[in-house]
Amino acid sequence: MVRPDEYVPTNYLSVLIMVIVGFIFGLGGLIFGSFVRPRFYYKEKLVPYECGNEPSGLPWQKIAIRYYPIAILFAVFDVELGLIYPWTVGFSGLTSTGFLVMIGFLLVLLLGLVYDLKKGILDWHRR
Amino acid sequence: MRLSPTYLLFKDLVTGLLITLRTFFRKPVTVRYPHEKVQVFPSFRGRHAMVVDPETGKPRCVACLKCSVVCPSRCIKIEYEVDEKTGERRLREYILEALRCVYCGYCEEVCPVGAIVLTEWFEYSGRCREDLIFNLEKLVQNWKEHVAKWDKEFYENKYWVLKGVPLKLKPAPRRMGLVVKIKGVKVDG
Amino acid sequence: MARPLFMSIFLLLFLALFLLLFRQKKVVYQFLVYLVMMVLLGIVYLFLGSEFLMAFQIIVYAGAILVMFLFFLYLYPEEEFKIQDMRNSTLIKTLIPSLLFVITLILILFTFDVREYEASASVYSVKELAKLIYNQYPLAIFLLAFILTYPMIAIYLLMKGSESDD
Amino acid sequence: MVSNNLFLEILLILIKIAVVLGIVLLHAAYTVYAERKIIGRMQARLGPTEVGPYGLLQPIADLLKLLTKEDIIPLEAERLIFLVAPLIVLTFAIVNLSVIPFHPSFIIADVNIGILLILAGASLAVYGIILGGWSSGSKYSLLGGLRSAAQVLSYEIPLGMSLAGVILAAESFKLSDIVNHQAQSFFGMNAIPQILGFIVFLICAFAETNRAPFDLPEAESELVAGYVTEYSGFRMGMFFLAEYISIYVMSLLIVHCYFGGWTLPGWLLTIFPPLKFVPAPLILLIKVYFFVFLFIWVRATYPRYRFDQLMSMCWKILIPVSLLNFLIVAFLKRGGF
Repeated sequence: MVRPDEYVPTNYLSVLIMVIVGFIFGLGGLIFGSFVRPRFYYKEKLVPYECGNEPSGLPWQKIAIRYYPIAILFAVFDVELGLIYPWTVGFSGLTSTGFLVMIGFLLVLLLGLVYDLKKGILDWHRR
Repeated sequence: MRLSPTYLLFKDLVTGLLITLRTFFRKPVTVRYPHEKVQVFPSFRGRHAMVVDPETGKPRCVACLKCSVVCPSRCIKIEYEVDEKTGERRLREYILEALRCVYCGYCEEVCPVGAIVLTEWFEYSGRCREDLIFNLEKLVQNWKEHVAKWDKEFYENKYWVLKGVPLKLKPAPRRMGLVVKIKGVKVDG
Repeated sequence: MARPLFMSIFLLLFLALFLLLFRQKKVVYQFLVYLVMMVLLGIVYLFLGSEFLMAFQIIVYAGAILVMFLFFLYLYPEEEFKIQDMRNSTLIKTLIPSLLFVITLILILFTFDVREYEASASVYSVKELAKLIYNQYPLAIFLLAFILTYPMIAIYLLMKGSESDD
Repeated sequence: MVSNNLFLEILLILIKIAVVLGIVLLHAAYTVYAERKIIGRMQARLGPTEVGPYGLLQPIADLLKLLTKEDIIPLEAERLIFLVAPLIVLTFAIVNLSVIPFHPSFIIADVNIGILLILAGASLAVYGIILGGWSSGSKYSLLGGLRSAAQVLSYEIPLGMSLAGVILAAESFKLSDIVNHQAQSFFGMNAIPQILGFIVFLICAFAETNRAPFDLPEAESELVAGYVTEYSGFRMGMFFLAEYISIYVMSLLIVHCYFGGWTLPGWLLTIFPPLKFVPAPLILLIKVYFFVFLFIWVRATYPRYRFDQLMSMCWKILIPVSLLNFLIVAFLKRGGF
């Protein structure tokens, strides 16, 4: 094993190259297109689309708060997923305590989800 | 939540998938228009034409204005002049906006002399609006093109009656009157 | 040989991103810089030898918690998310937190005692990590479960509050 | 760490990437053609016929059209973010390909946390959608981006949850390990013992790629084109290219995680021995083609979901079911099965 102060993750080099290649692929298409595509701009073309009407007001307007709980719930369950994954990989080395604690963890989270569903957080229609 | 077996086994979803799969192996109904042509039904109503009298070579229209009155989209405009002595109307111009026409066929039905007709010709288009506003000249031209397509002396269609055609060549009357019997009296409905 | 080079690059990048972060006028751009920093932090974890921590960092911090921030952009119209212009404030004020962060990072990266490596070798494999966490600290996991239910209850209170406003 | 060696290594990686990208992009381009053709036939139409024989040159014509179209940036848009958003989506769609094995010995990046990298890429690609919708300066884009973000985020959880069952069975994040584990297991594929997880994963795959019946972000009838409303030319093309690449990524994931990748189950080989001589890439290709066909088939069949139905299906049905699947797998494995 390599000493940690000399460790360089070389097998991730290909992922990095893939990111760069993907970025260059998109950018290259845009740059290549910029040589051939036409440019006839006028005001009507640059106005945001609103089914033919003149746009009314700013597009950035207050939206329903119902979307925000989804973001919070997603964060909660993502942390949960992050904790499940090492558990699944190290499954065969777990003692019964290690096994049961995750079952308990999942049940507590399920309890939280059931609470939210009972309270109608995710119901789109107001009760 | 329903817990019936049909719901749990996604029966309705699978049925839908099978229907589309069955259609996948069917012959497509598409007609690739410029390459193949559609069979036009005999009652099809297409481009307008003004019937020309074969003997005199003049349009048959007598400027009675029935068509322009009956037209639901009001696309017919007729200009005429009245002969002072005889009181006879003479057609000066007949303008028909095909862009506004709804192809209802009232004009040809109401015409007492069978002058304005809707032909079976559907392949017509124009580069600008003026191309599809027919005046008398264009309407007569349409009729001539239409007649040229047929090798018969006269074109006849069982859905409209051309004046001057021998009676025996005409098809049977279009609408049979509904016979209603009321206490032995025959009434045509 | 290659590693101090990479680490120096990361440090410089963090410093530059911190300066960039405080000199943005709009919240969106601040947010974008912050996103880049989060991903970069994941790559630093990778260089420290923990692949799983990188994935966790990107999935949870860059992927989930920052999305929560981003939803705020949707919740507020433009007039409200334009923040105070910080470019006129003194540079030193903005430098203090960034320098604090970078110094902490230097302490972590360059004062690593190689003799401790044998003791901490287990953390480098996810399997060993799982054994360590779940067998020896079950109470902490259970506590975390209860902590994670707090936001779920908080959502209800939030929704209730917003509905009574209308 | 010899520099000469590193250079050769980079060259090798670049060749591998070129091969994979070439194959996948060609497939993605012709999936557009196949989709139009198949959906056409399923609606008793013909689909594209005019460009080239049987319309086979249609994707090339589409690409040329997209490249030569005018690139319009709305006046009210946040310029920089508007420009970057499609690049983010396309880049992370392409990066996902790097950890998927195409052959027992052909993989671009053989890393220990393969599946996690795909999930990380998916969670970063969401930013392209959200920021693209937000920065366009159009109300349709804003709503489309918001809906899309909520949808993709929600369905990432049951997706990850059902994947946890697969990872638990193989105890590894590597896709090649998962495939090998399935080949040695009793059923030969994960889809039979983890049928619940498979169904959940399939539904989530449709939702993650924004395909019908979950194409809410692009709902033409209510939101014009969702977050791509203001995009034009090659930028719009990038969003669609990313969508078609992610169809392939999802199909490959389904095949690797639930249908044994390039292997055939042992019981099938005992019933019908000549199948042993089928080459591994062909097996993979046929399985992947089936799932790509399924993506198109479903699009031709089902109507679109309503947004509240979509959300409640995710949180009320899919997440509990995927949890149940995970617990079943965990208890079975603990019990020694």
